Amino acid sequence: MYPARFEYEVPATLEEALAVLAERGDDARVLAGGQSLIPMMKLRFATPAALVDVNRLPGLDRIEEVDGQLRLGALVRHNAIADSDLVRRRNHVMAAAAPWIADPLVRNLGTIGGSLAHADPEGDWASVMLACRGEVVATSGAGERVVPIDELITGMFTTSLRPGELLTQVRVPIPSRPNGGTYLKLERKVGDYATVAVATRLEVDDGRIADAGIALTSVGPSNLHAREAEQVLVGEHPGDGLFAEAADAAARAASPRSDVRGSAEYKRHMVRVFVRRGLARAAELAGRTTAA
Amino acid sequence: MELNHEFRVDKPPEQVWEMMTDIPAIAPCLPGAELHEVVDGEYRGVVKVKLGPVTAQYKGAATFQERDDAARRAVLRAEGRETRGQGNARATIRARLEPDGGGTRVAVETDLMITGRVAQFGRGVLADVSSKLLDQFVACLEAKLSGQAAPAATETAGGGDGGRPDPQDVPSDAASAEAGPVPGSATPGSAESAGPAKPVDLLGTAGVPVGKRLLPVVVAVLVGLFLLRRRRRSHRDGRNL
Amino acid sequence: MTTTEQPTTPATPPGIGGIGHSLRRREDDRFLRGAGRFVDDIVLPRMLHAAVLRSPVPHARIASIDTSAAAALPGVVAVVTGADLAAHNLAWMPTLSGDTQAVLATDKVRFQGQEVAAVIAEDPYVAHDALDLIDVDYDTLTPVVNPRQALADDAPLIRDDKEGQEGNRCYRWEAGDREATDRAFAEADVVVELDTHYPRSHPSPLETCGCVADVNPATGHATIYMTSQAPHAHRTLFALVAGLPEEKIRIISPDIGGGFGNKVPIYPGYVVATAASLLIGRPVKWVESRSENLISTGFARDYHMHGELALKRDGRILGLRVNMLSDNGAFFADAQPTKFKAGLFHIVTGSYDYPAAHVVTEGAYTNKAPGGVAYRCSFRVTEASYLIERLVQNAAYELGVDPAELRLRNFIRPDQFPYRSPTGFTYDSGDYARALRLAMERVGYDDLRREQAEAREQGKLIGIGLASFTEVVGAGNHKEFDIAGIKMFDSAELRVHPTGKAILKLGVRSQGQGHETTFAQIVAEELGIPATDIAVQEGDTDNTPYGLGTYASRSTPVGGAATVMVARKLRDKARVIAAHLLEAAEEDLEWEPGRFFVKGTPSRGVTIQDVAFAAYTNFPEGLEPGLEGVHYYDPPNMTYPFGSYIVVVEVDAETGQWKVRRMVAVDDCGVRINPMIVEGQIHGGLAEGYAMANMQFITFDEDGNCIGSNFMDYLIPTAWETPRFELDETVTPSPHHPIGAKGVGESATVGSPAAYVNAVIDALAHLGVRNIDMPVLPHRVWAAVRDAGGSGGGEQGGVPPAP
Amino acid sequence: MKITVTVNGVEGSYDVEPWVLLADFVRTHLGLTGTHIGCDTTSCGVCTVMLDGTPVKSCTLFAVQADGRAVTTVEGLARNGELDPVQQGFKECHGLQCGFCTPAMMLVSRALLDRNPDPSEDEIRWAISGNLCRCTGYVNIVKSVRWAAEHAATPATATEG
Repeated sequence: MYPARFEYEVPATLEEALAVLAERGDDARVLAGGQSLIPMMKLRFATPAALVDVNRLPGLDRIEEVDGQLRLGALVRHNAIADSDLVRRRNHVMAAAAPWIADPLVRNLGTIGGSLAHADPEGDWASVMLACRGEVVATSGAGERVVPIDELITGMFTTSLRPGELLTQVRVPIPSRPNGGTYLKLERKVGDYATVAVATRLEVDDGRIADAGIALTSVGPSNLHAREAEQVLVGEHPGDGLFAEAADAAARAASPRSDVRGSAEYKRHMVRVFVRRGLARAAELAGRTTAA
Repeated sequence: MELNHEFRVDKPPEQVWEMMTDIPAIAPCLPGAELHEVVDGEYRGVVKVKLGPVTAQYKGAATFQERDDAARRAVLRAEGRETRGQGNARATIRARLEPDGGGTRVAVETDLMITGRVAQFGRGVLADVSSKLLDQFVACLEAKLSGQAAPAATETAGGGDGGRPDPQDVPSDAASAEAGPVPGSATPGSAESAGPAKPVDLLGTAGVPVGKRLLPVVVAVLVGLFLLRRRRRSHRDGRNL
Repeated sequence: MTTTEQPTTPATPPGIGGIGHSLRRREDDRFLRGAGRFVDDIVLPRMLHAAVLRSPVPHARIASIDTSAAAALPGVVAVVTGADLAAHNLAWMPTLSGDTQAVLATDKVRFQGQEVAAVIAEDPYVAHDALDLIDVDYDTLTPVVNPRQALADDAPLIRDDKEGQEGNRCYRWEAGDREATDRAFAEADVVVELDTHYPRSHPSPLETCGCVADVNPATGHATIYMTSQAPHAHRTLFALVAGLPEEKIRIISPDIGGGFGNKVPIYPGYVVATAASLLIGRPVKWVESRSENLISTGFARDYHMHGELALKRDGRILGLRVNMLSDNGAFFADAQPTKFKAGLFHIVTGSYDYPAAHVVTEGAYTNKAPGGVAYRCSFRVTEASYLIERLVQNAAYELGVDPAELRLRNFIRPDQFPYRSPTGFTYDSGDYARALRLAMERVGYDDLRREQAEAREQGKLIGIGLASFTEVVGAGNHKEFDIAGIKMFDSAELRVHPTGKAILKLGVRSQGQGHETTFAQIVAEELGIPATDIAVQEGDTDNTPYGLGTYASRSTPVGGAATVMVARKLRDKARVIAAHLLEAAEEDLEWEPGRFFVKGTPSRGVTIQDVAFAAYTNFPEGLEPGLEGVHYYDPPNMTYPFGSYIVVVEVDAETGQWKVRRMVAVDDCGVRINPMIVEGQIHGGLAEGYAMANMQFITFDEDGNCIGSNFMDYLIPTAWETPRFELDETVTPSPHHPIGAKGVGESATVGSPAAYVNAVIDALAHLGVRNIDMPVLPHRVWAAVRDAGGSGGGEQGGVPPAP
Repeated sequence: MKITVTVNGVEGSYDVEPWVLLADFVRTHLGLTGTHIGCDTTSCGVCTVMLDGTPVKSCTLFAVQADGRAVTTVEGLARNGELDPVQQGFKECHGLQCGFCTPAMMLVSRALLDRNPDPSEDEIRWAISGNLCRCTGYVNIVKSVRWAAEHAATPATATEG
């Protein structure tokens, strides 16, 4: 309950923030929603020398549709996503996942950018983004660079963000073809980490699967992108048999551990179940979009 | 927790044995560690670790419980504790060399016992750190013994994936692999041999300041310190990234 | 024995608000405005803050402790170790079970989280900074993490501090008749067995434990504000532990943010803070964190149970045999009567009439936190109730009889009360069949069974779980019950002021049960003074009569009876005064709520308020003035609340998830004083029962790490998961309680876990599943279905939590 | 560090160390002890306050982050001595027992009703699912919120909105 001492910086502009980050280097942690970092500090697992509070930076809390992409500022709170009509219309997976992030109060403060940058393997957003081919914008004094999620998450709690870089925006392509998707999460109670969660997404073109996204939460050292399972689907007609095949491929991609939330065997099984169910749901939604 | 590793090196056992017991030579395989002193056969040192926002420092000591140069077997016992009293770790490491054709088969069995606050968290995420870290260490060891370029000898900003012998699922963009919008941990290009070791990102660069002498067995301690849950798992399963 | 057909109709008008009125709670006003006063809200001038250093290892010899760096930190006033306490003979303290427990470890640490040192500092941040600077060198020893391991021949000795202690057995105890039970089993057609683990659980009230100790250096008076469910008993124990004269100790238990048994024991933090205040001469506050609460304070359960039920083919139960092994942790600190080593576990014979039972219980020391509190139950009754209700349900499957029908065939009949159980209890009253039938009617039992059969045809799994529990509460009677030697009576002191208002002072202590309302209602019932005119005071040892405290559902059965008795004493005296005022003979007076009047002339009367005024202004010659009294109530017997719960679940066999569709609870706690509050108690108990059945448990890995040390891992259901409850009631008064009340705080926690688990088992019974250990986690359900016919056991502590 | 915070409608300037959590600041610096602390992992929610009208866990926010913002604690729920309908509902429906989680529960309920004046049982349960209660089994908390919805005063906020 009593964090160790630290210095506090609260830049008012992005330029200021980047300057502070460049100057502070390794000593500083970025404070966004703080819903993972502050508990770690209270338990004294984390004792950063300085916090750079980015919550006052203007313009990072918007959700917009630009150039065929959903663009979310890094400071968009989870509940803003859960409540967003735009997100609901444009991205089934995000809309399904948002209400299951942590709990309602944590969602009022926690941010999508902070969550992705924290790279907790049991975090939900990274799987959603992997399935949706999301990207992030990393901004530094040198300018911006766009990093695909596959390249952002490099491991447990680790990302490819460089010194002095701040994750400023999340971009998700908006499919033009009929599409559907969902996020299925096994948690024992609101606020629990996922025992297993699966993001699934399908785009359908002329009765065939044109694109697919599948990613897994809590079954590996980081969120896992089940590429082989996606390959099983592309070009095929949606159907139970096909989905089961993809589910098997996804289960092979998982490397779960036995722990207090379940045996490795069970978790692998749950990947299979959720991929199958998730794809069925995605296909159903895609069918609806076609109809509409 | 038991972690078992086995690999083959194209060198005769006597040569491998000599290298393996030359601690300074294999020292750079362990990130974030520094050896402080050797007293009566006890190796004492410190390991600083950093995993995203989590940082910790461990004091460790290790001794050869058994060392049979003729049979080429050794048992090391290492014990370490977090300097702020948050946890303890203990490891027994059995290393064994067997001739294998013209080369040598190296077997390393590690038995870890981890206790403390971090180990009380039921989220098993950090277990993977343990096996991955040991994988890295063993991969590095293997590379050294095979006479390949020593991996990760320096910490390099912005790149540093070159020369890694067997990264497995270690990120290709290895340097500065820091969580959060916070910039990476790596201090650019520091290869100095003086001063305290920088905490090193476990899964980021495995960079170690050259010349830091360190304690191979402490890796096991380090591994253990991040083990949240005891579990049995072959380190070979599930490499699908 | 009488059984009333309808819930109690109030005898007093709403303006008086006696028994049976759902009076709104009087204590609410302060909590609603954020003006409750909990221990951590108390700030005293010059107050210091204590923080406790805890062992990260479960079993180790302490080689050295270096406190110099911590002591040198600015703002640190003192760093205390076991050696410092030993110098004052305070390093060890007695437990409620007559064992000893280390206050701060001197020789060894025996569980992860054990108190090793403490920092006293000007502010809590500095205190925690200083903890990081204490350097302890541990020589680690092999940890013992489950009781079977503890009792193995080669197990390391945990309690080498105890003279004469060989091995890790901490007690062995038997109840019932072994030979009669063997005979019953010899005659049986069917024997049903069940091996199950009731996992370690923790009451974890939302307020953790803490205290502010204020020892006045000038007078030597110690005022200790602490989270105590039993302030008087704690005062006595403090006197014994600290060697302070008891008249110089005042324990104040302010508002308590939930207790559930967690705040019955004395914890090292209290002793450290008090010792520090004594030595430093300034007030010292210690408030533990949630992790500290979960890893070191009184846990509950952790019973490994083996039960066997002998039956005839026709479903008649012949006997019960139970072997139980309890995991007591490093110190035997169970909060229970010294006479009963396994608490009241021998209520395990349940609601059924059969001649023979035999119970053997054993306890073992392990390298786990000590405790063994009665978590929202009466001394181990929860485990007992769970076992028998699971066994009976399984017996129904073996016999092919409906589980409700099997219960109805074996219930103790109303005409058999008082009923002597084969393990020696005398049940006071009950009508078990009536409660079960009411529950069945409410839930639509027969329709559900039909629906279940149809659903199965379609591959859907519905389960209907029953539990018809009998509890034993209201300890005690002085012959059998004590805590640390102090007999388990309780007390009430009532003072009626001249203006007719009153103050009631109690030996018990509410932690949310609404004593300020219900106890005022008891007085209102007996004296006719409006409940709103009666203040209730508790939790201050200088200002309330001696009592044993609130736990084990004993406040109403014991403290409530004391209140009735003292109120009746005053009414007797009031009658004398009324006769004087009315110039009538006492025997010519009649009583109606709040008023005496002359028989046959109702207009000629005086109110209780008139009498109260007269008691100070116009009392008869020779009569002692005033209208106040005190009563110490020694109950003649325990009370036996009961009920029948039915849970309907839907199980997803593919994922192992289960969801409660219905939860019908029929409770009979005798006469209900405040029905609204009683229902609130039942809601809470049902939710905690669900928590234990579904998610809430503490386990340990083989290295002795406590898994479940925080609310991310020790899961407590939110409003979202918690089932919706449908309540109903029957009323079977206790014949020996002055108002027929039995106590209710814990019934639902005792009775409901078996109902939830039975429901899941019922959904899978046709597949051959007979057991899934609590908590019934999805992966366990999935594994049980996969291995149908197997036991589907859960973790046993110290073995891998999952295969 | 100097901060300016409006607490329960009253603006004040305070000097506070950056590592002081908002929960601790409210309790210790301001003496508003109706805000409680129940865990160290952002799980229990008994520390809930409203920050610019949004309920947040004040144990997971540093006091300095509240600079320039408005904090409402349970002490600010009643207006001019009149209990908020939520407070009345909790009393009427026995929505509290030990009272430890109650301030937080009432604040999230208030925030819910501000957004959704007529919530269903599911909506109420969902809204309070970041807050734990050990006593009530939530049954009467849900009833209390419904009571408040049905007995909404005609508060200033309604006319403003």
